Formats: sequence, C-alpha cells, structure tokens
Amino acid sequence: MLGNNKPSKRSNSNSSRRKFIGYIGGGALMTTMAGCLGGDSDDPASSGDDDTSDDSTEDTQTGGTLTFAQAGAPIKFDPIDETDGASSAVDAQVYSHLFRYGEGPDPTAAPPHSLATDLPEWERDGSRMIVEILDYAEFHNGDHLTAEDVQYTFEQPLVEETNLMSQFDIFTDIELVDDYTLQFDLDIPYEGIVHAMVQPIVPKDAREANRESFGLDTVIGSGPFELVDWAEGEFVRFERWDDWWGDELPNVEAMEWIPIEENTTRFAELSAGEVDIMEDVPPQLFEQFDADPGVDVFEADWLNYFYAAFNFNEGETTKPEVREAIDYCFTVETVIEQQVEPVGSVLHGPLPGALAEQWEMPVSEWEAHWNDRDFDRAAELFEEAGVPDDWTCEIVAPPGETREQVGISIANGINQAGYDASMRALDWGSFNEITAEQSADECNIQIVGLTPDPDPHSFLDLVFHSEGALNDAQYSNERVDELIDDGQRTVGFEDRQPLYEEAIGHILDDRAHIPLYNLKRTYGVSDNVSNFSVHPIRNPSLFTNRNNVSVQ
Amino acid sequence: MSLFRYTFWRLLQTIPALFGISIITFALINAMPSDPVAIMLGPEQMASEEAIEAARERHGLNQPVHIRYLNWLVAVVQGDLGVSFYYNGVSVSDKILERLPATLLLVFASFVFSISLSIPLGIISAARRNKLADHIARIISLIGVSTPSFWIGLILIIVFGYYLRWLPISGLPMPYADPARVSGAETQFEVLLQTLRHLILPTIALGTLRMAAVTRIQRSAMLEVLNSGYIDLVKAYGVSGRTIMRKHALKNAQLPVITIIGLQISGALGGSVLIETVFNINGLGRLIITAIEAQDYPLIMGTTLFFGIIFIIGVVVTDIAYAYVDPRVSYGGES
Amino acid sequence: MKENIILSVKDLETHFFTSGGIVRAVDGVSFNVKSGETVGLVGESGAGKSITARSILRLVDSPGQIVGGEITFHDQMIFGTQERADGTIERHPDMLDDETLRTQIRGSKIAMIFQDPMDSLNPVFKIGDQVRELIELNRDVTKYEAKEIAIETLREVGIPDPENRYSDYPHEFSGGMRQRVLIAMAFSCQPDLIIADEPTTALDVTVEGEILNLVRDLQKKYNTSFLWITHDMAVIAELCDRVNVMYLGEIIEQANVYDLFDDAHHPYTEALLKSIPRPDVSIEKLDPITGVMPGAINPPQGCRFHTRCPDAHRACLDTNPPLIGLDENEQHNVACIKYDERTGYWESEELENEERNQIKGINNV
Amino acid sequence: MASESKDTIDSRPGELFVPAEEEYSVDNPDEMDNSEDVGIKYTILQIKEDTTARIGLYIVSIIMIVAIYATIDAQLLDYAIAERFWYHPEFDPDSPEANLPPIGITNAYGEGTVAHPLGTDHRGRDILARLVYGSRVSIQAGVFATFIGMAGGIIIGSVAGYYGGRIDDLLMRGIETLYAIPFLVLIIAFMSAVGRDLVIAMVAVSILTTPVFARLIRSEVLSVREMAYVEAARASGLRDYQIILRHVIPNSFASVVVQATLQIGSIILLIAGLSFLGFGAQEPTPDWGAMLADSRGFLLPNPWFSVWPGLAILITVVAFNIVGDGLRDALDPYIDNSQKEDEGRI
Repeated sequence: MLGNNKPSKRSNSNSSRRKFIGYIGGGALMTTMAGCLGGDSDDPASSGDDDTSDDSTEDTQTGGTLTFAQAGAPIKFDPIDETDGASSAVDAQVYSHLFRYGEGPDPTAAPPHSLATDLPEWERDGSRMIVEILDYAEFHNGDHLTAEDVQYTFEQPLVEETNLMSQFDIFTDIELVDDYTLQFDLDIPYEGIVHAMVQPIVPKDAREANRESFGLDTVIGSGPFELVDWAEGEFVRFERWDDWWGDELPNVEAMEWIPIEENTTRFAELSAGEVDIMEDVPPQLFEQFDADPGVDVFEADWLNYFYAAFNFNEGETTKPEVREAIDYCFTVETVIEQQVEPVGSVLHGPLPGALAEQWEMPVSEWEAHWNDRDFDRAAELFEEAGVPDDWTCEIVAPPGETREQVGISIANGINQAGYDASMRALDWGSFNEITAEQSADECNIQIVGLTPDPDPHSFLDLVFHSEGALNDAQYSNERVDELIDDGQRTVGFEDRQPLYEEAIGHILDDRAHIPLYNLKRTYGVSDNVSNFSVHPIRNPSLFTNRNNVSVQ
Repeated sequence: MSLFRYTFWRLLQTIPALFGISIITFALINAMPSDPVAIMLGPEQMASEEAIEAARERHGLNQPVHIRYLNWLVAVVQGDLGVSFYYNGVSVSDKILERLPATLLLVFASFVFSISLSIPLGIISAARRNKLADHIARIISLIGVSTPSFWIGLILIIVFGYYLRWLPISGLPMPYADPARVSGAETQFEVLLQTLRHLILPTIALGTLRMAAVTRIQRSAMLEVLNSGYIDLVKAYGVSGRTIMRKHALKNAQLPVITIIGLQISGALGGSVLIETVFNINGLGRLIITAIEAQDYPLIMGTTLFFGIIFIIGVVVTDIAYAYVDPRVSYGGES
Repeated sequence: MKENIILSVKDLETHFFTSGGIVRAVDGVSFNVKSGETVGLVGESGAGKSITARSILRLVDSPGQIVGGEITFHDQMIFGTQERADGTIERHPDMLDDETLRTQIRGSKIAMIFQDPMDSLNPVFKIGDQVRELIELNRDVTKYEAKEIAIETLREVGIPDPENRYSDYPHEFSGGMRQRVLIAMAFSCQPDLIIADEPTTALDVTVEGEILNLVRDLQKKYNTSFLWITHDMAVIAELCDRVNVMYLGEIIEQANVYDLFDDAHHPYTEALLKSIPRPDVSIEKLDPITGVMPGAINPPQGCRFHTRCPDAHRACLDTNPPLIGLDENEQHNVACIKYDERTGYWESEELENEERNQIKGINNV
Repeated sequence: MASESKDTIDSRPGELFVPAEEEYSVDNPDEMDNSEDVGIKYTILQIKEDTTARIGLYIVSIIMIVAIYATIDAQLLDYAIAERFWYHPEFDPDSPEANLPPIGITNAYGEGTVAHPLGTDHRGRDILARLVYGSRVSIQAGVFATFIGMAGGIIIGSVAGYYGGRIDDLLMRGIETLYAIPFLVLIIAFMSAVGRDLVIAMVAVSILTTPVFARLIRSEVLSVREMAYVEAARASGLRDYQIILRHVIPNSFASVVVQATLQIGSIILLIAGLSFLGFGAQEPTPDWGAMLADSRGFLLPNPWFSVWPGLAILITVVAFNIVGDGLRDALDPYIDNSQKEDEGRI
C-alpha cells in the first residue's frame, strides 16, 4: 500500500530530484514505519519461538482490553493523506480495505475483511480491471459503503495532491459500472498494482463534510473497531463496533494503543504487565525476553532491502575496480552477523529472501558473486584504479542505529585497506540534499533501505532503472532498462521471471549496489495474549481473515 | 506608583525582548540547511516533484524571507501561529496549548520541590554553621549543583522504574484529564493520584539542581543577614534565637532567593527539555525537539516564543514578589 | 553620687581564637558603674572598647570568647569562673544561663545603643513595630500600651509627627533620625544601665551635638546610669562623670572627669589630651601620638604603651604595670611605673627611638 | 532553628572553658587587623588551608592533565597511543591483530572484565577509554566557552557599566533578550540551523555565556566606577579605555575569576545536555553526554553503562565548583556572589 512509485509516469530528466527511500527499522527519530512488505515463505506465524498455531484450539475468551505499545506516535487518521506508519497501523483497524493479504504476500479477496468480493478481472490485456465489492458494508455513522466511496478514495489523493498521489496516478480513469462495481483503467498494464489497492476506504460524504477535521476530530471507518478517543502522543482508544456488518466480531472488546518511543521503557511496561503487546523489539533486549518467561518475541520477515549504493555520477566509485576493491574490504556475512542479527539477515541480491524464492531466483549464484575480506587484494585494486592516497571514502546514511553500525564497519574495512573512510549519519533533510547532489567529496557510498510492493518490478525499477525514482546514484545500463520495462508489460510469471533474472545478473556484474541485509518486524507479546500472529506484509495482525487475537 | 501600574510597565518592557526572540528564532530557522518540505512529506513517501511543489506552495515557502517574517508576525499578533508541517493540519497554537500544561506542571512541581527543601536546608546550615548539619547540607547542595539532571533521571528510572517498579517512569497524565482516558483511574481523585505518582521522579530529577543552587544561595544570604547590625540589636534586647531566625532574619534572607528563582525559570524550562525526553512526557520541551528535527518552521517559532513568554512572565512575577517583600524597592521608583 | 554600684567588672578577658593566633582583645579590664552615673570608656580604635561593652551582655560570637574575669550586675552574676580540681577553669555555678540572661537582663536591665544607625534597624520592618516589639518584650505591657509608649518615646527623642512616622520604614529616615530611634529603643525599655557604643561617631558634628544634648536630658530625667564608649575626648568631657582610658585591651587610667582633664597622669592620657583642640587651653600645634596601635596578637613587652610612650625608660620593659591608686579612696588610678617608686623607673635610662622601633619590630608579625 | 542554650561546657584549646553562647559567627571581629590579606600569594595560601578547595584543585589538575593527554592523542596523533597500549575509543576495529574480544551486539556490552574494567559499550568499545577521551570534549568545551564568554562579557559589561546611559540600556536590552529564551532552547535552535557539531556547540555555548559575565562585570564596574581612585584616574587625564583596562577591570577581577570557575562547571553540564539530545559531539567522537544518550537504550542489559559517564561529569563539575567556592572564600569572603551564583543552569 505504501511505498512504491508508479513506474509508468516517467519523470523527465534525472535532475536533482528530491526523493525518499522507503525506510524501515527501529529507533528512527521520526515515527517508525508499519510493515509494508514482508515475505514469509511457509507458515504465516513467524519463525520465532512462538507457537500460535496450536493455541487457537483452546476456547478463546471474548472481551477485555488489549493494550499495545507503539514505537511511534500516530498523527492523523486520514488514509487519503497518510504520513507515517504509526497512523497507517491505526487506520488498518478502523477502516475496511478494498483487498486484503492472505496467508502469504499475495493480495486476495476475503470478505468481510476485504470489501472486494473477488480478485480483479483483467481486460484489454492487463490495462483495465473490474472490481466488485460487497453490498452490505456500512460506515460507523450508518452511511452505506458504495463504489463511489472506493472511487473517491483512489481519486482524492490526486485532487488534493497528497503523498499517495504518486501511487494512484497510474489510474487514467475510474468508472462506476454500478453501485458495487468499479472499472479501473491503467496507463500501462501492471499486475503488481493490486498491492497498492490493499487500501483503507474512506466515507466520501463524511470526509467531504469537513475535510480539515477528518482524521483528527472525526474518524469514521467501516472496520470492526471504532476509534472512540485519542490524544496525540498520549493514547488511541478503540472500541469493538458490536453491530459490525461482518459475520464475525473481534474477541477483544476494546484496544488502547500507547506510543512509547524509548525502547527500554516500552519493554519495562510490557514486562510490568502494563502493556500486552510491544512493537519493535531492539536487538539488545532479546536476552531480556529469554530471561522473562512471561513474554515472547514474534518475528516476521519483512520484504525490504538494505544496500550500499555507489555513486555513479562522479568520483572514484564510478570505476568498477574501486567498487570491487570495496567489496574486498569487508565480509558482508560477518558484519551483518555482528551488527544486525537477530533483527535481520544477510542479503546477497536486490530481492529479499522470500520474494527471491517465490520468483525462483539463483540465490546461491548471487552469494558466490561477493568476496570475503582481503585487504591486500583490495589495496591492489585501489592501486590499479589509480586512486590517490589521500582519497577519503565518504559514507552517508540517514539516522538509524543498525545502519550506522554497518556503515562504521565498512569504513573500518576501507581504513584497514589503507585508505581513509568516514561514516556520517545525517538527519533526513541533509541526507536527501547530499544524495540528490551525488558530489564525489560528499557522498561516495550511501547506505539506505527500500520497501516497495512485493513485486520484482517495483524493487528493480526504483533504483536500477536509469530513470528510476530513487536511482539518485545514477546507475544506468540500457539492457537493464529494457529488461525492466519489458518485465512490467508482460503478463504471467513464466514470461516475467527470466527477464528479471537476467536484469539482476547484469546489476550484480556492474556492482551497482552491495546488498547488505533484510530487517525483520519484531513484536514483544505477553502470555495473556493468544492468537496473535505476524504477517509478512501487514502488521500487527490483530483481527484479520487469518486470526482473531484475545486477551485474558 | 501602584502595583498594577508597575506590573503593566514591567510587562511593557518585555515587548522588545519578545520581539528580539522572534527575530532571532526566525533568522536561525531560515539558516537551516535542509528543506522542511522534503521532510514534511515524510520519509516513506515516494514523493514526486509535483507533490513537493504543491506542499511548498501550500505552506507559502517560496516567498522571500522578510515577507514571510512579516506575514508570520501579523498572524502571531492575531494569535494565529500558523499550521504545523509535521502534524499536518493541526494548528501550532492548538498543539502548543495541548502540550503546555505538562511542562508548566513539571516546572512548577520542580520549583515547589526545590524551594520547600532548599529554604529550610539553607537556613539550618547557616544557623548551625560549621556543624554537622551545615556540612551535610553543603555536600548535598554541592553534589546537587554538579549533577546533570538527565543523569539523575536515568538513575531514578533504573532504580525505581525497572528494578523496584515502585513508580511509573513514562508519561504524565494531567490532573484534570477525564478518568476514562487515564489507565488505572476511575474517579477524578484517582487521576490526581496518578498525576502525582507520575510526577515524583521527573520532579526530583528536574528539581535537584534548583534545590541545590537555592540552598547555597539561601545559606550565604542567611550568613550575611546574621552578621548584620540589626540582628545584633535584637539579640542585645533579649529577642529569642528562634524569633530572630523565623522573623527578623528570614524575611531579609529571602530577597536574594526570590531574585535567583526568577533567573532559574529559564534554567528550569531548558532542563524540562531534557527531563521530558528521558521520562517520555509530552511537554513543550519534547515538542520543540520534534519540531527542530522535522524542521517544522511554524512549530519551532511557536514553541520558542512560548518558552520566551513563560520565562518573561516568571521574571515579572518574581520582580513583583521582590517589590512586595522589600519595602526599599518602591514600585517603579528607584529600585 | 549614690554609693551603690550597679555594674562591676573585674579582670575581664575576652580573646579571639583566629587562624592567625589568639587575639587578646580585652586583657584584664576592671571598672564599675554606680547608679545614675555616666562612666566613659575611651581609647583609640582597636583598644577593645566595643568588645568590653559587648562582653557585658555576652554578645561575643565565635571565634571570640570571654575567657576570664567576673561581671556582676546588681547581685546577678552575668559572668564568672571557678577553678576545677585539675586547674582548668569552668563556669561559675551561679553564673546566669543564657535563658535567664536573655529574659531578665538583656533589654530589660541593660540596653545598648549601637554605633551604625544605617545597619542597626531592620530594613524590611516598620520603625514603630521594631520599637514596639522590644518594649512589649522587656516591659510587661500589652501590645496596645507598648504602641502608645513607643509613640511617646519617639516624640520624646525629637521625632516629628511620630503617629505617622511610626509606620515608615528605616530607609525613609535620615542618619540622625535613625540614631534617635535607637535611643528611643533604649530608653523605652526603662533599663537601669544603657551601654552606648559610640552612638554619634557615624553622625556629622551638628547632629552629634543634638544627640548628646538629648541623651544628657533623658539621662537626667530617668536617672539611668550610662556606660559611654567613645574615642572622642570632647564627648567624654561633655557627658561623663568618671572615665576609664583603654589602651590595647587594658585600662591604663581611671579618674573622675575633672581629675583626668586637669591632672592626667598616664603619658598616653596626656598624649590623648594634647592631640585634640581644647577650648580651655591654648596650644600652638596639635601633636598626634606617633605610631599606630600595635596588633593585639602578641602585644609589646612590659608596659604596652612603651613603644609609643615619650617617657619610656628601660624599666618599662620589665613589668606590665597594674592599676595603682594615687589617693586613698582610689578615685584616681593609673597603670604606669612612673608613680610607683619600687619599680626603679627613674634609675633606668630613657629608651632610644631605634630601640623602641626595634622592639616594636619584634611584635609586628 | 538556632541552638537555644547549651549549658554543657565544652573546653576549647588551651583548657579555657567556653560559656555556651548562641553560635552566630563573626568572621573577623571589627577589632582585628587584617591589612596584609591581599594579593595572589595570600589567596593561594588561603586555598591551601581550605582542605576541600585543595582536594578540588587536585582533581581539577588531574582531569586537566587527562584532557590534555586525550587532546594530544586524539587530535594530533590520531589515537596512536590509544591503539598501541589500549583500545581505540572511536572504532571497534575487528582487525584480528588487535586481538580484541569478538565484537557484536550479542556480547558487546559485557560487564566489567579485566580487559575492560568498566565493560564495553553497545559497539564493543571500551568504556574506560571513551571516558578518558570524552574528557577532552567536556574540558575543551568548558574552558573554551568560558574564556570566550568571559572575554565577550568583559568587553560588553565594562562598556555598559562604565558609560551607562543609552549604551548601557541598549546592551542590557540585548543581553536580556538572550536571557529571555531558555539557554538550551536557544542553543538547540542555533545548532539545528547551523548544523550539529561539537565546535559549533562550543561556539553557541560561549556566545550564550557572554550575558552571564556581562551582567557580572557590569555590576562590578558600576560599584568600582564610583570609587575614588577611578575619579582620580579620570581627573589625571587618563582616557576612558585606559581607565577601564588599568583600574576598572583588574578590580572586578576577583568575582570574575570565581564566576569563571563556576561557569566551567555549568558549561560542562550544558554540553553534556546538548550531546544527550544529539546536538553535541556526533558519533563516533567519545563524549560523556553522547555516551549517556547511547546508554539509554541499554538500561536493562547493562545499567552500569549509564553510571560511568554520569559519574565522570559529576566528579569534574564538583571539582570545579569546589575550586570556585574556595577561590570565592579566599578572594573575598563577603563577595556578594549569591546573585550571580548560577544563572542559566539547566
């Protein structure tokens, strides 16, 4: 839903464009991001040490209040103009979505959790889709939910030019076939657009009545929970909407979400029983979870991709030998094992583990492509490339503990190879300025993360296509551009897969990036909560087509 | 000159100071390297060119600086501090008024804590000069003045928050908040109890420095007073030691304490920024940190202005209190 | 002059234990004050006059200590010592404890007028209240009566429109007015003895004249005995009946005022008299006493004045002369070996200046 | 309240008994002669006697030596000494030669071991090493900012105090504005505008300590200006700036020195506060405040991690304050410094 850029809308030149790179990870100064994409190959529950699958058999009590400690404070609950993950997590409870995710990372239709009664029917070889929605959905204020509301939800971001504008401007036209059926026309055919349609639907009339206060004072959705009261930075209080039009009601009667930004305090409230679930468990507290029997850690693999991108615009990193030399400066496995485990795992290619498997990518080949640490070889390559002795490799990254540590380890490696290297963590504003300029003496390597839709196209197009929205490193390779554009147009897995495999092959040969790691979503859950589960993409999953959490 | 006219005149004098603050803050903010719009649109957006341009237009960021300052000033005079970027859509004044009570409560509590402890401590240590009580008081106040307030906060959190779990360590519910919104409280009285429980640790952390400083001043002021002629006189006329302390000496020894309290308000407000961060209290202090990190121009201007206003009110109040206590200072006369 | 002595001071010693050494500010002073009599205590600054005065009311703070001698007022012993078995001195059993001293003596029996009017009135309280409080404390009268007395006394000491000035603050009074208030305070408590510690020094001459006349009238009216401390011989001549001249912590001459002025014996007293203009005697040139009073930490050998005494002989170095009576009923005593044949003063040669300075050099640490 | 009456007799030196008196102290009775109590020699002598001041002086000198060593090693030799004999305070070199314990999150913040007496931080760096090198930041900031603040304050204060009138009002209004915004808020706004870096933090703090000295010196100058010898100097035709430099400033020097020592202490606290909020020294520079900020994330696994930096700050500031108090008592026991004691402390 969040995060991907509309490929068809080519922005003109690659001039200094201000871009943001999807950023995930705990400890962000700004609010933390709710889950975007997380692939989890088999069992939906995480690979953590929890065992949710079996306790659904015991009699789940209903009632009670679930308290949930968010890592960031939500600001506004208007799906049309969403700014941060904490707010979108709240929206997921209050609004019903057009489509929902099933067990794995593919969008499905699962009424009453999703408004769409079925997956979209494609026409005009992929450039038109028909979506049918159920006819008995109602909003909290009693208004009836019709196709008009859905149309309004997808068109309004363009009218108000909100942040979601770039996601929905792929739709050239949205027509109401009848009260409960819509026809979406796409600028260019793109199968993955369905991911962007797992979108909370707003009540048109209620929102138009007072657009300014919608999402602040008045929050009207059609989901199983009503938002009864909230104070920014203090709490958000939900109550179960007993006459919800769905066939099943959530077990918990009410929910209280409290933002506690400080990791340790959040954990203390959890272990003190003040809070039932805690979002985002920092690595250093994993030991505390083992020590405390009353709480468990749930981990979900997240479809994100953290990498070190070289500056192709100017400076030493434009030379392939220098990029290879830097590869020799550190062993990615040891750095990630030291700095990122147990909150993430190492990656060797631009697609995260689950997605790579789903698209049958040669992961073992990718792994062989990267070298272990060898300072002499690195020094030789630097010599070969004629790098001046006083060269300083400038590494930059936006704020974030894990990213800074990885950056420092890389800088150490380059130091050992005889060249100077400096690692700077910048606040978001200056990071964007510097990466937009890509000047040689400001930014040779940028370390950052990406959270696009779980479709290879959006991963590759964004940063490897010469006109990709986030390709400010200005990597360009015609063959790769061709493969990505074809990949988007073709329909069907068999035809798209080889295109992407070849494109990634070129990318790895050019060493455009050094893939680093994939971060997991972590939740600390106390024992008196049952049926809690994590999902590769949408978290926290409290009351969904997959589970219905309950609390003692 | 009556008290009222003195207050009015004193407030008038603060207008240039307020004006000065707004200029300094506006100048500082415009020197900020990065572009607030880029941040405003949030890191997870794939914002395209148009979205950025639109946001820039919406917040009037493309006019020249001095025009923007004048618009801002005109708006402020009418009480409209503009709309916050970060909390998109929420007006700055609402956000500040929403967060102000927590800071005021915290600063007020820290003053009550520090004054109620430091004045008796200062007096006792002056009365029992070079005796045990004096040495203890001096050691406490010396350490108190030299300890970083946020470090005390951390230690209190470790000891009372995590290990002993006696006291809550995060958040600060307002006493007037309605019970439904405060966890663990049904009646309004219980809300008050919760507020007090939440206040204890942050108040100690913020108040220790002030308590120590006022103790030192109270002690040296008391010593000076005790060595003065009028104390000799009343002693010679058979007035008891207790009355001398409680009546004759105390009132004079309060004067330097009152002036220093006025000056400490600025320190306390500064300190609250730290303590609110440590104790996760949603006050003005944390708001300004969030505002600065998000380079939210109007919010920064608003909070800095409010900090200035609170300080100036504090100084004026202490001046009046001083004039009330010390007859030599006639209101507005040759003070 | 009535015979009964109301205050008697014998061998009073008050020392200060400072880091630089023990300062013998008052080193064996004896005198007495008869009822209705005004006794003067005169000497240069640093002679220990004020310390003597404050010792009488035990107002000496640390590091100062009254370490010896006896002070009795009527039949009450304000200060006294006795020897313990092991030779150390302890407090005399019938010496008044602090509480009784405070309630029965201070203010009610003995009052004090301080030197610096600017610093002796509490700046944050009204003048009237300060006077009323002392009256109320030292005379068993009601609050209302005390206020009446206060206003009356203020009028008596010459403060215009006392009813209104009652509620004014000290900073609204001039130096002279404030001194009048201090005097009002003293008299209003109807004490038997008032100790005046250089009350007019801080005032300019004209105001000083008025204050002196005021005090003389009130003294006659209430027949209060006075212990007047000053460094100004003119004030002594004006007010006092008997005089004690002090030098470096000791009384070196005692006499009633006429004998002192006409027939001064001690060289220091003569020098003092020579150094001021006198209406009754015409002298060409005032010659001030050479040198400065030495430090009291270790005073000069023998007679303490010998370092500056024009008639100093070698014998003066041997003993520190006690007060000896010049006549039978000891009205006029002097502490100088010139008047005591046994000391061999006349046989020894005169001390040379260098020797005197040299000796002086020793004690100047 | 005051000790009422104590009838017990406690003997004082020299077997003389002491009648219990209300214990209100008189420092030096009016009869005392203390004409020689002046001059630097005497001040040092006084401090020697004052045991606490002496202790303070020792601690301050130790810390100064450590800071100077750290500055030399860090800025000139680029941690050469640290690397050979000890641990590199900024990086966690996972180079095998440095035979360091394996660095990584899981075993990073070990408790105190022989190799790491105070344990290691979340990046495996030795806490003791970082404390030593962190002293560089605090002392540099404290001393640097104080001197600049003092210089600025002397200039502004003496000009305002000496000339008075409109200049005085103008300068004082400016100073008051700086005072109106709480110290920390103004610095944070300043830092966010100009950029977060230690040098900038120091400059910001020194600009903002100027008012403290300006007010102090102005009041001193006002009192000194009335003195006879300044009148005499003016009468003898000395130009204003000569009078200020030769007469006015030296005489107000006593309280300036005292205020400077106390000010260093409060600046160290302020810089620690700034670093705690992320506005002071940036990673990986070792800095006490920043260490405290890092330690917040590890209060549970390793509470000691946040104790040591705080203790370092406490001891340093206590030392400066003791020396400041000692100086004040030595230079002028009755210096009316109570007013100027500690404006602007956070």
